[in-house]
Amino acid sequence: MPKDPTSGPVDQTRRRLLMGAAALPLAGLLPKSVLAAPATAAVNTTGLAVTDTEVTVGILHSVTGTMAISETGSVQAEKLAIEQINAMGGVLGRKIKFIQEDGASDWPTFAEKAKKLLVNDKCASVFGCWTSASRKAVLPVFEQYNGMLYYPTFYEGLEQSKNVIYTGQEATQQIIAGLDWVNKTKNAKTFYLLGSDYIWPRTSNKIARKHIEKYLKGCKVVGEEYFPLGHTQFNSVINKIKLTKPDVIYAIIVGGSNVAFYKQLKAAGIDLSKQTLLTISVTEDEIDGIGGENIAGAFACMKYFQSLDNANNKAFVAAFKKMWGDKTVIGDVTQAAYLGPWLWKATVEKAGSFDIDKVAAASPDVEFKGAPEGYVKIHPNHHLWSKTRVGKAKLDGQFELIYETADLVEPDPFPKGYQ
Amino acid sequence: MNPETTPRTGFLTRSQLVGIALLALLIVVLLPLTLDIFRLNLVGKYLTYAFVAIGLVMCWGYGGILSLGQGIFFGLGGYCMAMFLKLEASSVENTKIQSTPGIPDFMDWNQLTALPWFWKPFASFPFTLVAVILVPTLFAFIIGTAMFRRRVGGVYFGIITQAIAAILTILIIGQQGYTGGINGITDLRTLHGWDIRTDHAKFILYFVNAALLFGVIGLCFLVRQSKLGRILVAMRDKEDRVRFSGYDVASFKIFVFAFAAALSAIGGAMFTLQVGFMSPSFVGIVPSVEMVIYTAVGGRLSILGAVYGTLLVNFAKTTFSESFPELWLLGLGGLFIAVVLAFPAGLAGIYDSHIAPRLAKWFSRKGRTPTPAMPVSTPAE
Amino acid sequence: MFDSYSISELGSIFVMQGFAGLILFSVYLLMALGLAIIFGQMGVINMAHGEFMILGAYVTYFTSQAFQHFLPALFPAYFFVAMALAFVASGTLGMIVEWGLIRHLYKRPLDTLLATWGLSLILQQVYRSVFGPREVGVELPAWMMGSLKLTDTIEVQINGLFVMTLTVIITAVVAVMMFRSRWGMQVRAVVLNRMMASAVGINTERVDRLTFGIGCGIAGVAGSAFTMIGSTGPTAGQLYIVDTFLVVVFGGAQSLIGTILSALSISQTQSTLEFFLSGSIAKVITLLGVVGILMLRPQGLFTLKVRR
Amino acid sequence: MNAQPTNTQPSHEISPQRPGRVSDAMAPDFLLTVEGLTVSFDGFKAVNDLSFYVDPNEIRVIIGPNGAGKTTVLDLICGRTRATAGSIQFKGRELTKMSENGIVLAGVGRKFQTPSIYEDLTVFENLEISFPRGRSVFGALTFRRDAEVRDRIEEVAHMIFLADRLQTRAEFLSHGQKQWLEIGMLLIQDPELLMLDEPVAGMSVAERKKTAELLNKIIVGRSVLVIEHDMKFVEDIAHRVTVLHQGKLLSEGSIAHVKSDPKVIEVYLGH
Repeated sequence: MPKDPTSGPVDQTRRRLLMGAAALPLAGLLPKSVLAAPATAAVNTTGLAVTDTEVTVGILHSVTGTMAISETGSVQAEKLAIEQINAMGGVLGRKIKFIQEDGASDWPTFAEKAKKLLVNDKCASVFGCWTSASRKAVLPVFEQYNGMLYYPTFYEGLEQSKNVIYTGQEATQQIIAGLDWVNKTKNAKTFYLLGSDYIWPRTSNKIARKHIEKYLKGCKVVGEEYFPLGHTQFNSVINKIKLTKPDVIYAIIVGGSNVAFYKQLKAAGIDLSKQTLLTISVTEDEIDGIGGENIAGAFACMKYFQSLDNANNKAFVAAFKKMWGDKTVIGDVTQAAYLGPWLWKATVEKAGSFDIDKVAAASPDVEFKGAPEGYVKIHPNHHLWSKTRVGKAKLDGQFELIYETADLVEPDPFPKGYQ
Repeated sequence: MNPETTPRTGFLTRSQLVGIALLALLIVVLLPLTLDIFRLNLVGKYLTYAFVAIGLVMCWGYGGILSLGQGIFFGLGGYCMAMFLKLEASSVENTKIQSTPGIPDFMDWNQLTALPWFWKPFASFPFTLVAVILVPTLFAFIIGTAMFRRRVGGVYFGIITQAIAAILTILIIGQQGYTGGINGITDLRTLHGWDIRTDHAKFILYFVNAALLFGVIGLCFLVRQSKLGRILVAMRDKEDRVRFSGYDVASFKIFVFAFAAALSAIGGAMFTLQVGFMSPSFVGIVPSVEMVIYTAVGGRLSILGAVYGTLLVNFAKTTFSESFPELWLLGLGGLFIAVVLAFPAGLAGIYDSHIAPRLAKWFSRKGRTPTPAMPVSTPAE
Repeated sequence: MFDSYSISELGSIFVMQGFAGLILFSVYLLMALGLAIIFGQMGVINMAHGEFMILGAYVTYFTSQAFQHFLPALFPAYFFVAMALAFVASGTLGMIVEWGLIRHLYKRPLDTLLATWGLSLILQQVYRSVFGPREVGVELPAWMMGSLKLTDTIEVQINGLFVMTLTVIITAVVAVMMFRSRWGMQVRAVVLNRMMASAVGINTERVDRLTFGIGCGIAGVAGSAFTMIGSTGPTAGQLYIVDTFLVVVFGGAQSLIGTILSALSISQTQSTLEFFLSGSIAKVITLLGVVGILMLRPQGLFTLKVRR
Repeated sequence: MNAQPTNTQPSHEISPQRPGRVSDAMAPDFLLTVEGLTVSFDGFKAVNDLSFYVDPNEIRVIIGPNGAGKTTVLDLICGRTRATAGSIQFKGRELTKMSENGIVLAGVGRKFQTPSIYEDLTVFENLEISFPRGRSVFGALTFRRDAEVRDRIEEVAHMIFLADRLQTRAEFLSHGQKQWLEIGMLLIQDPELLMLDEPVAGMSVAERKKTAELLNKIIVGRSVLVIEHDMKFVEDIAHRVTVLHQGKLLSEGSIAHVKSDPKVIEVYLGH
């Protein structure tokens, strides 16, 4: 949406400031709390931590343990969004105050902290979780204590809750368009599916396999394999790949295994400029560890790349680097995490209330034009409409946008025909 | 000062009774009165680890067998309970959006169309209760038989139990159609129609848990005070001497290992009930070793100390990670080192050497230690 | 799976598969050598071994960064400097740890396990705070990348060859040190009879410290070599520790030859199984096999029968 | 033999018959028959084709230079080490195939070279563990310390000069007292064959005297196999002596016979 002058957060800020200036003469006449904010009793009927000047939200990610590597970016993005929203005057005239809890890469800890944020701290919303396991652990807590979770990671789908807004892609949004693209433009017929051994890669590969076998003409899967999390020896499977010579290597390998996989792939002489490799698990964050030279030429299917060329994104990247340092990189999930506070703000303002039930009910069709990925809208199933994009990894660790779907892709967490 | 120096005639000495009463006062009266239900539920969760820690006191402190895989049994017990609860939560009505209604959601996602055979008996609650204890105990019995009959001990045993924990984790994660994979078995709701998620239920479960805990403590005192308890200590000291006194050493080791496994399993099942899910992250190496530290902090020879140790470490973990999340690992690591270097007898040792003598002066004759005052010598091997 | 391939294609795949097994062998052996000294000779159960490796990996990373910034001309050779630095860094840390921690625990081997586990947690958090939680990748000099084409269909990875060469050299050095040097003699003397060794004038404390330091230093070099194939993150070390212990124990803790043979058999088994089965299942079967054999031969696969 | 009147009957079960010198060594019923016994550790034969026979109620002393395989022979009999070849028969039962605890239950008791007692337990508890009842897991759980147990323990404690130390933790005993305690633990087991590995090593002269006295009391009604270096002590107690050298039988017979055997003299002086 480069043409929309109101799209970027920076633009929005400017507009708000202008509006604020216009409202200034009035300000002197009214008590401070009533300035821009409706009465607390009106916007908070369920005893959330909302005062006349402040609203408390939670941030719940792992800052220790194995997942800290991945979740750091999300924490940073959420803090940035909150700071920007506060700079613009907050939500319904109230500054956002956040309480950060550490899930410690441990799922019961997530559940425990989620409960603390909801029960003790009465958070009006929580931004957090990264792995499916942590989300599954907190989901009953959010449903029981009626909280609101904004979950940033692309994930396997098969879930939908009144109490969760999924700001990342569910599996079909990430997989189908990418496979169609590689089938069409690379004339790919044979696919080798790889994954780390847990639910997201397995479910995603299941959908990929169904799509390849059912909907792509003459295509087949020539291999499918899983490795324990943290596995670092891929030479055997690389030999198998050499043996089967697939048109496409479809890789959903996560975490530290990624580094080993791409380094060994390169060392084994598989040249990614000749061998098509499509991944849905490598973002700019992961490339930081893998090293651009090891993965250059691979294709990733995401909804966001740091290199996206639009005004929203430029402002976002600049603000992010200003806050967290020049060397930080922004991946797909980081961007999705950034959407969370903004979508929540828009929803609260649409509902005119912080009440969870009202926010949940108002969520469908809430839009965020300032999204770095462009424009997003919440679907009635609480997932986001967003585009699918394919990027090609470059030596400098960034992706070059190769393809994007013309329209927003509808989220379909329970895809018929893929079960 | 030393209970071991007088031949025991009764079941418990007075000081032990006092110790148990004090702990009961803390767990059954003090904590429920002062904590809100959220915190109380947390304490309940910690106390499920105490089962494991007590098992380790028996197995490691007395038996000299350091198992680094107690998570296996905690997990197995928890999974057995979770399977029952999951089946109840997956009624046809609750799961009607699935392609195959009536089976757990994760099975449906993994294209299973029927309940696997080994899930079927878990529809029965009595069966589940038996399985909670029996499955882990049997597993421990098999491992124990294979290892102790072959005289695998000490460090080797620890490393092999770790490897088994690793194997089991990979299997559970990999066989997600049958186990729920890395997410575990989640979204457990009711027990025989009784909603276990409500505050009221958590309150009741807390007391059930506490009652079981004291039952287990009593049982452990009984075992420790029996001749079997002394044979364990003897075995730890001089295994060969016990063997050449006509005892089948392996069977005693198998017994105490399986006993500790059974205790861990009870903890696991109570964990599932109180927390509402079970996942492979409790089966692995890291939680298993962490549970050893609970025991070490409490004092590896003190049954009651294990409970205090568990509570202390977990309270510290929660508080630390709420206020200084980044420092928590440093604190935990430091605790490991401090306990080993400075306080090998743990809290119980501190109590024995610093508090008990003063109490003894105070109460003149009554001040016997509630915890066994056997000096901590290193486990054999 | 093999239909539609010519004999020569299959032949070359098997050659490459054998090569993959050899790389895995090098990795296992590198990991295990340091531990074989520390655990096998000293009886210390060093659960922080992985963290010493990761220290070596970080040192390598920073050396590569430094060369890129200050000595770009010498970049192709940085790896050798990095390995030396990794050895020194991990070795020094090892000696400090021996002095501050391990030496108090020689009579309590199981307690070294707990203490070093605590140490590993501390080191992980220190790495996270100092180096950041994200994984870092080391850029390899150009000559280490790519593969050698032996025939039309057989290619071998250069960095794989490099790791294998490195492994052979380090193993040879360790063997010479253990069996030919004065230090090695002293170590063996101390292992056999600490009191006697000290009575004949061996400074056992110094020998202990040096031995532990050298073991950790070798771990550092292993970590350095690992940057070529794996990742470097604060918690990466923990992934290796069980495998490493299994290799050492499986071989029979006291024997260098045993460690080598055990690394060889485990790696070849795993790599062969990986070729025919999925990676997860291959790992499970390999581990089960090792555990099973250890139950049958608790003293390790390759130790001699000794009088107890 | 320096037989003293056995005023303290060790056990109600033991036959009152006094041990006499068993001159007819070829009596048909040996208590222990060792034949062709061989064990090799990676080619090194620690015991090589060894045969000897022990009669009921005999005190046999095994002597030999260091490394002769003496302790290994005891290890083989009690099952601690497995034989490579040969047979060991005890009362007609083949021991080489039995488990260690099975061998104990069959009636073989073994004292180790260094005192092997449970330092964390009291003297009373040390003795109690050796009491031949409740040896299974279940038995140990349900074992009750009744009058029979207490009486027997006190009786043995008296015999081993530790009657007033029953409640002392074993680690606080002197070296000699620990040796006695271990002998006491064997006594309470009431074995038919008692094997002692250097029972007086490291003892003071006074303790040594007391030990000889103790041994002479306890040999009543059982066979004893002793390893000892102290020739004075050997002369005091031995019925017959077996000399081992490099795992093989060098000489056997009465103490006088052995002392005059040129092979024995050569081995001892040649060292």
